Parts: sequence; C-alpha cells; structure tokens
Amino acid sequence: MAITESTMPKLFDLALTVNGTLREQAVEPRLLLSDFLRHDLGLTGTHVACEHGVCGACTVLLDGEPVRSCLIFAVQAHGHSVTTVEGLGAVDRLHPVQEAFRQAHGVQCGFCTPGILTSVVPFLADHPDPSEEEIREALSGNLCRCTGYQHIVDAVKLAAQAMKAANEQPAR
Amino acid sequence: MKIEGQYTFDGPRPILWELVRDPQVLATCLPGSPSVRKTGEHEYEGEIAIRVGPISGAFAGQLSVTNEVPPASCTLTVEGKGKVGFVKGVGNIDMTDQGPGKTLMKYTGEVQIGGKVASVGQRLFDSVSRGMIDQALGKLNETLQARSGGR
Amino acid sequence: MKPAPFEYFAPPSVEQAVALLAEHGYEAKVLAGGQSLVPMMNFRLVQPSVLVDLNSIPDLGFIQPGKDGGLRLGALTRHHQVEVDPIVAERMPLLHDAMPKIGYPQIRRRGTLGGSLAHADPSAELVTVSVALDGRFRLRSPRGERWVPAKDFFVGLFTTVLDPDELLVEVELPALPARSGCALMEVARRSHDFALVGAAAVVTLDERGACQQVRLVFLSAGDRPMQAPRAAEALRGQAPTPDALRAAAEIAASDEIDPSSDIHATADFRRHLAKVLALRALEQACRRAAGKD
Amino acid sequence: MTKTLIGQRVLRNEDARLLTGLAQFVDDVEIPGLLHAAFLRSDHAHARLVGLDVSAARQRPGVIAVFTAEDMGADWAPGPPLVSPPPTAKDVTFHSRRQVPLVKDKIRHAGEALAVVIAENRYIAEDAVEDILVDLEPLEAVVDLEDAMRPDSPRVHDDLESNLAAHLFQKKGDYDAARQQADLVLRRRILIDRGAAAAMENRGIVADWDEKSQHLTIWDTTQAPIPIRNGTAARLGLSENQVRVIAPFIGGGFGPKMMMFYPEELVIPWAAKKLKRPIKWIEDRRENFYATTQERGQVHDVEIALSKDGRILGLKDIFLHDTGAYDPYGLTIPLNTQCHALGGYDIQNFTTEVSVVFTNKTLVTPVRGAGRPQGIFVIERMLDAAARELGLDPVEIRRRNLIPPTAFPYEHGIIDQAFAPLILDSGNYWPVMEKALEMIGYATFVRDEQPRLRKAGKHVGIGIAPFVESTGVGPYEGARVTVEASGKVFVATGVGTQGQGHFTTFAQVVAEQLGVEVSDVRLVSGDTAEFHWGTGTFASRGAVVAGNAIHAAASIVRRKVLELASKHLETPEDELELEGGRVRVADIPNRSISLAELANLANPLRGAVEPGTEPGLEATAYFGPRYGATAFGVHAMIIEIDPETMMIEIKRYVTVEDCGTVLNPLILEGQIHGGVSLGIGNAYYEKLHYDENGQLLNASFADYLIPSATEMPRIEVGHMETRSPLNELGTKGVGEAGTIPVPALFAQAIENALADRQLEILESPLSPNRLYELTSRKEAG
Repeated sequence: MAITESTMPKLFDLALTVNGTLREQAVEPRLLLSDFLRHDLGLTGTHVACEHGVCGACTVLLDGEPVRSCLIFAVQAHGHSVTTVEGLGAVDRLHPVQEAFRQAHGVQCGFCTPGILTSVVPFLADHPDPSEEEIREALSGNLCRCTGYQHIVDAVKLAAQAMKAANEQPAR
Repeated sequence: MKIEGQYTFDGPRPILWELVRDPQVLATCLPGSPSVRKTGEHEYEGEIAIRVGPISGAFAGQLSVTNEVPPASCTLTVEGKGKVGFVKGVGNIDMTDQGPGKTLMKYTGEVQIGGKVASVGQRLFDSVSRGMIDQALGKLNETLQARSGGR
Repeated sequence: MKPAPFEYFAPPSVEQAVALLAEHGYEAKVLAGGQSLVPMMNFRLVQPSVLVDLNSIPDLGFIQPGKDGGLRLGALTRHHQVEVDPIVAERMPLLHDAMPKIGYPQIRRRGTLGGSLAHADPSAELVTVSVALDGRFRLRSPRGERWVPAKDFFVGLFTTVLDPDELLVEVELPALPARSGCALMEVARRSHDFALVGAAAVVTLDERGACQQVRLVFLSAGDRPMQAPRAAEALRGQAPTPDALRAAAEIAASDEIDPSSDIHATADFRRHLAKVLALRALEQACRRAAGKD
Repeated sequence: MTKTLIGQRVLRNEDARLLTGLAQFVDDVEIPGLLHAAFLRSDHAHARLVGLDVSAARQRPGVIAVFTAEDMGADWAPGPPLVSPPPTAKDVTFHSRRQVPLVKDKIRHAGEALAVVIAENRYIAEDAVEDILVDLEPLEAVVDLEDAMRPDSPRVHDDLESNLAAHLFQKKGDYDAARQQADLVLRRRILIDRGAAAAMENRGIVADWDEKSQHLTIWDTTQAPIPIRNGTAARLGLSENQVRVIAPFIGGGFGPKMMMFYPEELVIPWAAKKLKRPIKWIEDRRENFYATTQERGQVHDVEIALSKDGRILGLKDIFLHDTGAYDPYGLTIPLNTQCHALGGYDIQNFTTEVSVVFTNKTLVTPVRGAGRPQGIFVIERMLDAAARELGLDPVEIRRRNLIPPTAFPYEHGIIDQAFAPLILDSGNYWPVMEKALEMIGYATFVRDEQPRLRKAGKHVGIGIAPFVESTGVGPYEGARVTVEASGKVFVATGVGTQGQGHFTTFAQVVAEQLGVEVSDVRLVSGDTAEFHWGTGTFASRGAVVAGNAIHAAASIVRRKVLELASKHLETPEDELELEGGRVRVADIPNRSISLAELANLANPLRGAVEPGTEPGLEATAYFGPRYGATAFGVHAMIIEIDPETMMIEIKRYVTVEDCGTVLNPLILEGQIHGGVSLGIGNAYYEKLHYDENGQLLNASFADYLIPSATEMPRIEVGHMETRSPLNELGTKGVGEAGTIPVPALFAQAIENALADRQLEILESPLSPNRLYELTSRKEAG
C-alpha cells in the first residue's frame, strides 16, 4: 500500500510479532489488520470475504486467541503477537490439524480454510477430546460454501485423535 | 414500508394546522432541528443530521406540503440524500377535533429507503422510523402547547 | 468496505480517556472490543473522526466476587473470559448461560462486556440479562463517577444515559436471594444470529413455593430491553401453576412489548414468539427456583 | 491396466498449498505499482442519470483517475451475449439486452456501476467514491414479476414495448387431449424466490498492461478463462495472443463466476491499458450482493392430469422467469426448468411456456442448480398434492411414474439448454429410490416410529424426493498431456476450476493411463498461456467433458509410450505394462524403462526424428458429447418441527446418487455435501429480500443467512452406478446434484410433520416466520 508523500496521513509506528518475527512499519490508523497482513506483509493466506465479522475467513491468532482480523485495526496489534495460517505449518511439514484436513477432504475451494484452521487449532488446545456438537459450535463462526461442513467436522475429529495419539507417545 | 398511526394533541385544531403546514416549525421537530430554506411556494430544503446511537448521517433534504384541505388534511413529503443512502417519506395526515382543546391526528404513509442504510440496516429501520415519528409528534405537541397556551 | 480516516488515541488511563472524550465530544467514539463498531465503520455507516481505544488501559478487565454473593466485572472483560469463569458460572448462572449465545466464538474472544452494554443493542443478550439480574453500572466522566441501575441505563435504540464524555467502567450484579431460578430462552434463525425474540426470567419463590419476586425481560421486542412489570406483578404471591404462568406470559406479550417487523420476522410473529418463550422461560426459572432442574 | 485409480479415495494434490496459505487467489496478486479500483454504484434501482460530477474525486490526493461512461468514448459498449436464443425451436421471442460497463443514461438495478475510481490504495479509492456527486431522477421500479407484465408497468428498457425479454413455447404429445381422459386434474400456483450463490471469495480482477511488450495479463475470478481472453482481445483490438487470462485458485464459483462479461471485467482491463498501470479491483461483500448475478425467481401456473391409479397423463406449466435488468445468458435457466419439470418420470403429454421478464433487479444467470431446482419443485409438489388427493403413498405415486430401465435412452422431444433434443441417456431409477428408502428406514418410520412420536406430541415428518440432473453438456473441452523429461506428467486444460478437486480427479484419469503416481501429475486448468481452447466449468460438466478429453489425450500418450517402449525393450506392446513410472515387461520386473528415459528418447538432442512423427510423449485431444448425460438421485429426510416456534431440526438426511462412473468417491461426497448445504439454504434460510422499490434489504452475511456448521445435519451418502453410454469413462456430472431436490424435499417433509395442520406448501424458500403466517392463515381461514 504505497502512499505518496503528499497524501500521507498521520502515521503510527507499528511494531508487532508476526509468526515469530518482529515486524515494524508505519501505518495509517484505519488500516485493518487483515489488510496489513495481506498487503503490507504479503501474508496472503489470511483471506477476506465479508469484512463485517460474520464469515470468519480472516481469523488469525492475536496473542494466541482467535479473532477476526477484519475487525481489528493494525495499530491495535502494536506490541502484540499475531499468528496466521502461514505460521501453523509448511507444505512439507503440515501441522497435525492441516494434515487431518487433507486426510478427511476438509478442503474444497480452500478460501475459508485458513480461517477455519486458525479457529480449530486453539479450540483443540482447549478441547482435546471434543464431541461433534462442540466441534460444530466451535466452527459456527466460520462460513464455508463448498463442503457442507461434514468433512471439516470429520477432519477436526481426526486431528483431535492424531494429536492425542502423538501426546500419548512417550517422549524420546 | 407502510407507516400508520395516530396521536392526540393537546391543543386546538386550527393552531395545530398552522404549525403542521409551516415547514419552519416542522423542521424544529425533526432530529437535530435543521434550518430550512424556502425554495418554492410549499417547498423547502435543508440539511439534517440523523443520529441513532453510533450511526449518524447527514442528509440534504427537501420538504413539501401538498394536497392541503384546511384545516383538516394535507400531504407531507420529506426527501433526504446522504453518503449512507436516501430516505423518502410521504405521509397523509388527517386531523379531527377530539373534545375541547384536543386534536386527533391520524397518519398513513410510505417510507422508502435506499442505499447502504437499506441494504445493511434493515433490522433497525422499522424501529428507527417509528421512534423518529413519535419523537417528532411529541415535539410538535410541545410546540402546540406552548403556542396555544400563549394565546 | 474500508473505514474512513480517523485520528487514533490509545490512552493509558480512564482519566485520559474521558478527557479525550470531553475534548472531542460527539466526533469521538470509544473503541472497546470493536465487534459492533468496526463492521459499521467498514460499511462507512459510522465515520467517527476520533477513536479512543480503551484496550491499553490496564485493570479494566476483571471478574471479582462482590459482596454477599454478588459479582463485579470490569467493562473491558472479554465475553470469553466471562463465559469460562467459574465464579460467573457459580454465582450468575443466567449470565453464564447467556454467554455462548453471543455472536460467534471469535467475536467472544475480542468483544467486551462494557462495549456490548454501552452499544445498547436491544437484541443483545447482555443488555437484557443485565436488566433481568437488576445490575448496576459505574460510569466515569471528567466530572466524577456515578452509579446507574441497568433498568434506567437503556433509553432507546442504541441509546443510553451515557454522556458523550462518559465511560462505563464496571458492572455490579447483586446476588440472587435463596430459592431463585433463572432462564433465558431464544429463537434465532441460525444458532448465532440475533434472536428473533428472547425472554429472560428471574423468579424467586417464597417458603410456600409461591412467586415472591419475578423479573421478565425481553430482547428484540422493542427499542430497548423490554421489561414486563405487569406480568411480574400478576405472578406475585401466586403459585407458579401452568395457568398462572401462561396468563403472565400473555400479559407480557400483549401489553408490555413493542416489537418491530423486519425481513426475518413480523411484529406479529415476534409477539407470538414472545408469549411462547416467556412461558418457557418462566417455567424453567420456576423449576430451577424450586431446585428441580 | 495393472491398477485402478478410478474410483479410489485419492487425497487431493492441491491441498497442501491451500492448507498453508500459499495457494494464490486473485486478491493475492501483487505487482509493483499496482493501483486499486473502487466503483460508485447506484443507490436507486431505476433512475435516469442526469449528472455526474467527479471533479472533487479527481482532486483527492492519491487518486490517479476517475472514469465515467463518457470517458470511455467509443470504447463504451454493452457486453457480448453469452448464449443466443435456441436456433431450432419455433415460437421463440428473444430481446437481447446486455449489461453496460458504466451506466450512460439509465440505471436499471440498484448497485449498477456509474463510475470507477483508480487510486493508490483501496482506502483512498473508497474515500474518492464518496466525493462524487450524483444527480439522478428516480423512476418507479419494476420489481414484481406479474406486475412487470401488466401493460401499464414502467419499462426497464424504454425501447421495448413491454418488459417481456423472451418467450418460449414447447410441447410434446397433446396435453389437452390427455386432460380430457384424466380422472384427476390439479391446478396450483407455485412461487420461487431469489437466492445468492455467495461464494466465499468475492469476484476480483487484476489487469496488467505491459506497454513495451504490448501484452495484457489478466487474473480473473472466472469459471471461464478462455472466453474472457477471446472477448477481451476483441474489445480492446488486440490479438488473442496478446492477452493472457489466468484464473488461479478460485474461492468457489457456483455459477455466477461463469457470467461473461461483468461490467468490471470490461472496465478494469480497459483502464489498465489506458493508464498503462496495473490495476486491481476486488469486489467487497456488499457489492457481491448486488453486482454479482443471482437466480431462481419464477412464478408457475401448473396443471397436472392423472388417472385414478396415479399415472401422470399430462403436465402443463406456464411460468414467468425473472431475468433481472439484462439477459446476457439467454434462455439457459428457463430451458433447464422446462426439462426438469418432467423429473425422471414417464410423461407423454407436456406443454410448457415461459415468459422471461425484465425487472429492476440484479441480473440472473445460473447459480448451482440453474433452473433445475425450480422444475423439480414444480413436479414434486404436484405429485405430493396428487398423492394426497388420490390417497396414495408419496413413494408409491412416484414408483408408478418413474421411467423404467428398459426405456433408455428416453427421448422427451423438447429441447434442452444445449438446444439439443432432450434425451435421458441411461438410468435405472427405482433401485436408487429403493436404496434411499432402505437407508432412511422409510417403512419402519412411517409404520412404527412416526405414530409413536406423534403420540408423544412430537411433530416429526419424512420426505423423499427423486430428481434428474442434466449434466455434461457440450460443446467441447480439450487437453494436452505431456510426459516431461523428469518422467512426471503435465496436463493443461482450459476448463477452469472452482474448487471441485479437478487437480486430483483429472490427475487420477491420467495416472491411470500412464502408470504414475497421482501426485506426479501436475495440472493447469485456468491459464490461457497453457491451453487456449475450451469453454468453462459450468452445468456439472467438468468431470464429464474435460475429464474425457483428458482421458483421450492420456490414452494417445499411453499408445506413444507403449510404441516407443516396445521398440526399446524389443517386446510386443501387449506384453508391456505401465506402473510406478516405468514401462516393464509383464512377469519380468527387471526388464523395464522409466517414463523419464522414454521422454528423453522421444525428444532427442541429436540424431534424426523420423519423417511424419512428432517429438515428445505428448498429445492433445478434444471431447464433445453428442448430448448431455443425465444423472439421477434421491434425497430423503426426517425432520422435527417445534410447532410453536416453527424451528426445524433435521434428524436424518440421506442421499443416493447415480452419476455414472465415480472418479473419486471422497471428492464426490464433498460435492454432494456442499450441494445439499446450498439446497438447505435455498429451502429454509436464504432469500434475497427486495422491497417494492427494488432495494435489496439484506446485502450482508448478517442478514443473508448461509447455513453454518450448527445448521447442517450429517449427510449419509449412498451410490449406485449406471454408466453413461456417451463417453469413454462412463461418467455423468454431479456438481449441482446436491442442491436440486432440497426445496421440494423440505416442503414435503414439513407438510408431513405438520399433517395435523393440513398445510400445503407452494413456495420456496421458507422460514419460521413464513410457516407461522401460513399456519395462522390456515387456522384463521
């Protein structure tokens, strides 16, 4: 988001940690956190689909809490830490939740997926053995138009099992 | 959206009639008491700021009085346009004597909204428009009481 | 859908926050959780020129036991904290039950108690529950501090008694007497939408099992939380028989609410639902008060 | 073939990138110097544009340009027609009126674009939009379909005599004669209202004109990159080779991203070329609600004639179809409705007549289902009414009318959306229904459970609805399959994709032929630089038409591989097998050669290539079906209604689908789950509320209610398989199947649950409020 000198509004010196890395940038107060992550930092895995807080596609973790990045101004994340889908796992090293979504076909077009993953990861941390009802409740703030949610629910169950199994393995 | 209702005023009909067909007075009853300028025989224009909690919008508007049958009925048309959309209200009012010093006003009409306020604010619309009408009628009654008491 | 420009302040204290509000008047908006305000800013339905962000003020978010079994909550307490707090669950089951009905999980992580109350949306659970529980609010301005009962705080659609330079800083909920029970019943299109109508009932029974005190408050049934004092009065001293409860629900739904029509429900359907839900809420509250549920 | 990949639950190739946020969607494209666009749109649904003052907007710092229709000069022209009226049918009237890039004189729906601001960022662009002063003269809006057809109605298009956009009459047999013989004739009026596709990704376009190379690159959220490339080139006076259109990952389409061209697709490339700067426009959600196309609005007057044993003797359906402000998509939707009003039933006498109506509402083009749900709703509602009248079980009346397996191919004698005679290629319908009945436990439920639950005061109901789905229509798709020097395989097709798993199902088809791992097949589906023949992904045709083209190309490559390997291994071709990326001699595992080696042998750096041969292990092939393949399915559901609140809980949901050969059951189930969720939305949650002035009252996800995880039931999916004789793979499409019968199913189950109220439902969508109104009216009246 380049802004020429002449149009420069009053900027705010923002410093925050994103996926473990300190990022510093001067931003306009009105810049939404979602736009900052996507366009200023190039972390385009965070998707924007409604910008009024209903769809959940833009969910990121702010100090570990899942929040709508379209309803938070970037300046409000000053001094805080943000984790985006890019911070969960990599193509050759998928996070167990990501791996479960692949196994259970919890992804179709994939547009809502990053926001679902960033919602499910903290949910499973609090609910290691969730019921289907709890899972659906946890997903209620994430709209998906492709899957009818069934394979997503299955993926969350699978992830819970996998993570539980991994935790039960004695440490080497 | 259709609007319909009635209000009993504490004042005689001829004075209420004068107030109703005087947009300068009507304007003082509207939210923010906008100032109006006369642009035609029965036409006025002005700016009005509407505030509903955190939502506020400035509207540039016109007000006109037509179909006058003194001192009983007329049609009020209010139109406003702003950044958040537009509003148009057409109301027919009908006044009858209701005992000594009381006047019953019945109104029916149609309110149209468009733009952002219509497309994302519909949940509030019925409540807001009824609230504003009630508020305006209340203020008009206060003015009427002051005016008729003063005579 | 991008917000219009504004000037941003994140004051470190309540004093500085109210001073900023006093300086900027109606031009300023308070930013707490932002979960209602920011969507409206993104739509550009709201274009404040100044935002005063409370999130940098320490100590505004707390949950503490109040005197005699009551509860004190800081205005910046996030919904999620209230939802999972064991003291809330123990002392204010109605508040605890209401929390999962608010917005979505992610909204509850960010949204705040005080923000929701000050926003005064007549469809909001917290607004209704605070009245049903006979809470009171501590307000701060440059002129000092005052306490306002919840039932007097909400004066219209999105409108409260808060002055432009005044902040809601704390909520106090009194303990319920012995033999009390509460219930919140809602009908919403999807589980997390604004309810078409909701009814909260708080019932205290006397030693004989008759209704000693009843509070019945509706959401989405008028331009503010709609109380039903006549229905409550009709039940006072009465045994909570099905007929008595039904009669009270009937009074409340016919005479004590003023529902609007929108695309999801006509005023007529809302009135019908109010009657159904009032009865269900009263029934459940009575059962709980009698220790049966 | 040594192993069968077709029909396996193969995991998707594309997932790892989607799951880690690396997959590129249009809004993820960043180019140095990228500018951002925002459109000024009309608040009014119908108005004359009197004046537009953009001077203040142009002055705003950070604004690069503001364009109006006037600024486009001679480049201003309406979009092209997408589908012409049927050339073969008689009695067709069609008035083609297409969307305009920016409004020049008259606004015809709320949200129509009046001007575009190009600025350094989207925030500034939106600031500048608010600076524009608009002077409009509001006109009375045309909203209701029947009112629109009255002679005194205001007109959407002033140059036409009425709001009639098109009229089409079709018949088979002789309905009037059949009616004379009937024991029962029922007449009903059926209303179906609009919904939105509401893909999670809004539309968007990035256009980058390179002045030095005179080349235009466009990233577009389109289901049809090749037609966009061709059309853009034609409009901008460029050679097709100067334009490259890339449809990268698409965040769901569901039909509206098939519409060509949207005004923004006309304006943004034009502006990028004019300014010689890259420009991005990303639709926001509110824009999506009135600038992206919608569907479903129809009013039907239906008559059905039956014998007393429940046989359908004839059907007559006269209906109005809402096309919105323009009709670029021709008659596709109403033709689908006409064809699907016949369901999977043996109906000999049929009269159908549609009047397509212009209204001051957003344009109508296909949304997942595309006219089919309306047709199925009509016939299924009529059969339920007839079953009640005749005292027949709803299942029994359907059993008596389903087309028998011996009757295929079954010729209906009217034309379908491809303007070809409607022929149902193959099917075995009753066993599909039987399987659904068995899965949901129909007999036990009706005999034991329902009476028991009713006695306990519960309002439970069951519904069962069969449907046909015309799929896999032409004209054609093509593909190029290449074995690369690494031994991995590259596939290019022009069909486009919208999240259906093409990267995997198509790879399976290729891997099956060439004996490689599915993950070693890389597919590009939406880049005109890679393959530039084709139409697009719509009408449940991707897997059928592109799938068979890919199969054909892969088969040719397989022959080339075998031919070359045969020479090299000195073994006859029929003794060779392809597996694990190698060609080997059957039974002698160590006599083999890898595909990589063969690819290098086929493309030597030295020596001579024999005259008449082509280098490489590569083939391009096309597939065009003679006509579309027809899939069949049955959905069944058990619900419970709270009769006081009218809230519905879905207790069981069963689907059985016959879509011919299944390529990947995992992906197929996903398609069905998703289709059902849109169907449930259509039936009970989603409705676009237009007021009488043409204002859309629910342009947000807060008020337009898409089912979330807490509303969706678990869906039990069963399969049957009747191959299509029309293609090598035997496939039929399934993309829209899940959506089609759901409104009909809901109506049936609700009537059954509220049997004590004797409710008849003749409309869709429903809501608790509407059910309350219908039951209160029943009680009052």
